[in-house]
Amino acid sequence: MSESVNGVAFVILAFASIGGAVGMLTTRNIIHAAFWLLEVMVAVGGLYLLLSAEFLAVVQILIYAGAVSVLMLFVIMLTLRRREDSVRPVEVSIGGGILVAVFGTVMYVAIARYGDRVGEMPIVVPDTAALGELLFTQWALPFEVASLVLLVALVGAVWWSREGDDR
Amino acid sequence: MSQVLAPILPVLAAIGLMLANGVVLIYMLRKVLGHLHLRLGPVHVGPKGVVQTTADVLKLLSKEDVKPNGVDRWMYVLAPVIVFVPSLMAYAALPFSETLRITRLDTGLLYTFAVLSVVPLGVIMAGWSSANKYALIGALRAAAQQVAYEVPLLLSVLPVVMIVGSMDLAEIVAFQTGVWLGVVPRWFVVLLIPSFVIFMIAALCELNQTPFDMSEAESELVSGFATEYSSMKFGLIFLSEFSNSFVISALAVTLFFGGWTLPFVPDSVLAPIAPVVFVLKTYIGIFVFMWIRGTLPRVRIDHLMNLGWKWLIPISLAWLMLVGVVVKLVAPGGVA
Amino acid sequence: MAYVALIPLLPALAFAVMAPLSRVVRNRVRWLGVAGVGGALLLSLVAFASVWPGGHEGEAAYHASWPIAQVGGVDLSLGILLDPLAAIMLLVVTIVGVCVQVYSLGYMHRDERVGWYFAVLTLFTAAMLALVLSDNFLMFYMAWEVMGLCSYLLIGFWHEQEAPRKASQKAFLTTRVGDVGFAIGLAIMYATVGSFDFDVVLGSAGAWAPGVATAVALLLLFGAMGKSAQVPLHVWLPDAMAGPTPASALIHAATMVAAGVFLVARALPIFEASGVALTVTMAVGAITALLGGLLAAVQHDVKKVLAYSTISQLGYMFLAIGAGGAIAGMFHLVTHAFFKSLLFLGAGVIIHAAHTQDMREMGGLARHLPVTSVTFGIGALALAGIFPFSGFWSKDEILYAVWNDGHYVTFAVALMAAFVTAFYVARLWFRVFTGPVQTENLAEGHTEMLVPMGVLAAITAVIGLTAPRFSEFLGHAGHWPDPAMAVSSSVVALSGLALGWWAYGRTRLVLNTRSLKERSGHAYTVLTQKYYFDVTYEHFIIRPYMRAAESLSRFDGSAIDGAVNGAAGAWKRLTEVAWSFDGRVIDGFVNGVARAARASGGALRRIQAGRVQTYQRYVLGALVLLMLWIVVKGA
Amino acid sequence: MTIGPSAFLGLAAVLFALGLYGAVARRSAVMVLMSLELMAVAVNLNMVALSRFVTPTEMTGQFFAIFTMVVSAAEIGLGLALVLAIYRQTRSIELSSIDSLKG
Repeated sequence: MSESVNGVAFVILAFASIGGAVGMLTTRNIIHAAFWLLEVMVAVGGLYLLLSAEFLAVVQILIYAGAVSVLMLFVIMLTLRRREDSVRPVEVSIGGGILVAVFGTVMYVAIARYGDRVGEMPIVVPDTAALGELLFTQWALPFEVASLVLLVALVGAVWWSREGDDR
Repeated sequence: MSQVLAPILPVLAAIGLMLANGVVLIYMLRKVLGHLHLRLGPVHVGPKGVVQTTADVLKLLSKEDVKPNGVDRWMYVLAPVIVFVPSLMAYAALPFSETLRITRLDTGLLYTFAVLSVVPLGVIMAGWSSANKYALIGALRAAAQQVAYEVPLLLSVLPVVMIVGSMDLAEIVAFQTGVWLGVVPRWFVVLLIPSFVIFMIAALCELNQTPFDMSEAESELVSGFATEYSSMKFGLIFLSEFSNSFVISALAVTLFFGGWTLPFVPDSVLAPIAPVVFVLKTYIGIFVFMWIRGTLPRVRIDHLMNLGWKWLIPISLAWLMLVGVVVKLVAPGGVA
Repeated sequence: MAYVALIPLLPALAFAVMAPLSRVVRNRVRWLGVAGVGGALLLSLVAFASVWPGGHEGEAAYHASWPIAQVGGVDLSLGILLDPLAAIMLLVVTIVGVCVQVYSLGYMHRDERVGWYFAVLTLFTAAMLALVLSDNFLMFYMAWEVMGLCSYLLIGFWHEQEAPRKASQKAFLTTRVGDVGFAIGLAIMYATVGSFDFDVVLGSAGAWAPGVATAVALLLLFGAMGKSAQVPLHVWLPDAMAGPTPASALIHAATMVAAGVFLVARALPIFEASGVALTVTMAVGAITALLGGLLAAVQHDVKKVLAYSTISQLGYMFLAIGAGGAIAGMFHLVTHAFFKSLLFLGAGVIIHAAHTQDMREMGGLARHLPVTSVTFGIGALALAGIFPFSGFWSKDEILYAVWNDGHYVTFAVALMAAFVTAFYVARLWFRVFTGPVQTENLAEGHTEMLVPMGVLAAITAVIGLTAPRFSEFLGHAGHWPDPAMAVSSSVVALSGLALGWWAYGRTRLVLNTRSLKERSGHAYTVLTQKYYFDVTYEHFIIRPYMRAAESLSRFDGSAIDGAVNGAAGAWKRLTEVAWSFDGRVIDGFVNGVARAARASGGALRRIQAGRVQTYQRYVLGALVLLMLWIVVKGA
Repeated sequence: MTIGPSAFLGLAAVLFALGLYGAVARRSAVMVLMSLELMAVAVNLNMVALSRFVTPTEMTGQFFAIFTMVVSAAEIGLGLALVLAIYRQTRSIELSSIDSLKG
């Protein structure tokens, strides 16, 4: 016996995320792009829920929606001299487009070939408590390293973003 | 039919609760603040001005929906929704009683905070799209302080999670049933007073409530990020603010005041009235917020930031470590 | 007895401290020189006392040596040999040295480089003491050369003027001629004996082949003649009077010039082994004694009178040693050191007082310089050989030794020299101290100047009485002068003084130089031309040398330079060929590599556009290729 | 409708490709950072999905996703700080204005 993902929900979320990504890339307004990205993040959080990764879904919202997006909006607004600066022409990169198209094609081939080797979704559902348990036992060292990375990044970010006189 | 309704009903219930809550809170705010300020508040519409809220709602609904020139149209329309939806979603994990709640989540506490953390985005959206300097400044202030105080807010609840060993709000409440020494309720407010204090300060800030209401300081920024909003859009923003008050207060009750439980009251008596107890406790919390709001003056934005980053976060970190050590010493295998 | 080594080391240390200081500081600490030499004097007294009761024949009272280096198979060492001879010399050097240093404090105190003067004077003293104490010829030679250096420095002390400059060069080069002989002699000596040690060399001297002994002795004598200003190498000493007068007193009267005599006395066994060398020594001494004395009689410059007198007296010493009277010669060296330095110091006071060195511009100084006139008079009488002053005793012993050895011709010459000496002494004294006063502002010297003069005068007055003890101390039978000899020499000396008085002392019958010149005719011209030595040197040595040098220079320029330039030109051609090879082939290769690198760099440079996204595209392209490869390979 | 891993992988691939295009094509530094985030999210989606299908109990993919989030959070913090610093320097956040290290 196997579980299955709610197909309707998946389709909705998939379209939401792809739509968000496309919107982000096609909008001329950088502020709008940030909100499109927010949509992608929330949609992917929903996908995590579909995959029973509850903790990750919540963290996804908390980090990307709550923190990263706000941070990005701040930086965008700090680096705009006029409101009109947020609107810029959409740059089209043909070379990049071709490369990405090739990439996508190759990916498609690869997924088509190998993707369904694992067909069924196991009935075993990931458990948040087990996640925490493993995180602090088996994954304790990477966890500590990750926290160190965050600390360093925090210090570095503070250092870089200070006004020139203080440095 | 019931399959379709099953997920929708709770949402509808939540919306209903939210609306009712908004109506009640508008009146309550006016009366409480009025009495705190040694005035009466609304008295003319209905007995003791009870119908004042209805009048206000009617007024909001009947007003023209003004959309100023130069606004970023889509965002201007979307912003109230983005502010409103998270506060609506925040009800999902609140345990009104042992059985009465929209959904049970392993990560309920985290979920609530995660949802609330989206609110600043809506605020920024509103401020930016309004094409108004007051609105933008207010929005950025609001976002900055909410982001800043999310950290101590989360840190302040971690001791609770550490002791209970779960982020499920219901389990947290269940942990607090009973009494110590026959008289003291097993509420975390007794055990973790520093956490509670930090939580309250951070919560006030999260709610943009006085003394931390720089984002819509009337004398400076007119009405903050909501300046350009009118009619029902303004209503939505206001509604979500009251809703947020409710959610935060409910969280405080859940985390520190035993949720729907009452000490000395047997389960058989408590079971039917549990939601009422929970809501009453929540309203007491809201009253405390209003009390503070009516009492304290507004602080300055840099003082606010200093308080958050240089006092609350280090203190809560230190407290967290202390609690961790104590928990490890008292109950090496976990409390639960 | 190791403290003996300190005797030269103390002044050397003083010099080492003073030399690196700045001029001003060095001027302040000039007393260091006095202290160094004074310490040496005290130690010398101790050393002398330790040797005194000895009287053992030729045996060193103290002998120590320290090896310093081994060059080839040669062991070089520094050694201390304290024997009675050295002890006496130590005393002479340090006493005169201290007197001169103290005197210099007064004499030189206004000179702006007085510190350097004292430093060099101290270094000189150290070198002289080291020479006296050395136990081998090599160390002797080293000290000898250091003294030559100090002499050069002090003669040219006022190098701002031309005369001292030239005089210092002349002194250095002339003594260098003698030093070359000395060095060759040392080489032969070493080739013969294989050692420089006095013990070894002198002990074996009697066994040398006569020719070798003669050669070594004559070469050593040649060196001594240069240092001691013997004819024909005497020309530098009168010119050396351009230096500071106290320095002249120490170096060019008392000590350094006596080093030649000391050398001959030290190396006496070699001379005795030769026999011929002794005769030559005597002849040189006799000639120098007479010719120097005659020259002194015609000089007008006070210091030059004394300089020629010194030459003459040194000749006396050589004469004595050559005639077998080594003890007498050494005793004369000692007495001469005291009275001649006394005379020089007096001359210094006179020159200071009269502001001139020319006797013709002086006169009647006795009334104004009482102390100086008395002390100078004592020195003059000693020089003239008048009883009971020291010169009488030493001169008497020399005459006695010469007569006893049967050198009657030499004896006659020595008597003549004694007569001449008395004559110029009288001339000097009477011209300076009697007659009309010709200069104003006459003032006696400072106390620092007068005290040393008094000390030296006292020594001069009494030291002659030690003559018998001196001989005994050096291991010979002492005796008092033979009465007949004493009377005859005194008569000669007194007659010389009388002639001098007759010629210059009678104020009413002053013979001016002109009349003397007229009376003596050619002889006077010869004397004023200093026997044409300088002219001869100029004609036969310096000018031919310069011509030879010029022709050599031309040869050098045409032939040798031509050869060198030709070689250089050929080399240049070769290098040009190599250069063109280098430029075309090697540089071509290197430049080709560089151009290739540059071209490829320029091409690759376009890749590094500084655009992050360009880089991203490269990465992306590579990633796509990688994935393609994986997919295709997996297929 | 059966939703297999291919669906998630395909969706992730599309998101990744879109992010890639944005990273390559957009000139605004902030836009590029946002595109990078999009790519990181796509990768995370891949890992969470594979974790669900392959290692539901070990949750290896979820842990990788967590660490990816950490890294991308650090990256976005530093990146935005850099953008601010560069903006102060050049008054621009165009990537084309940050080319002083070109060869």
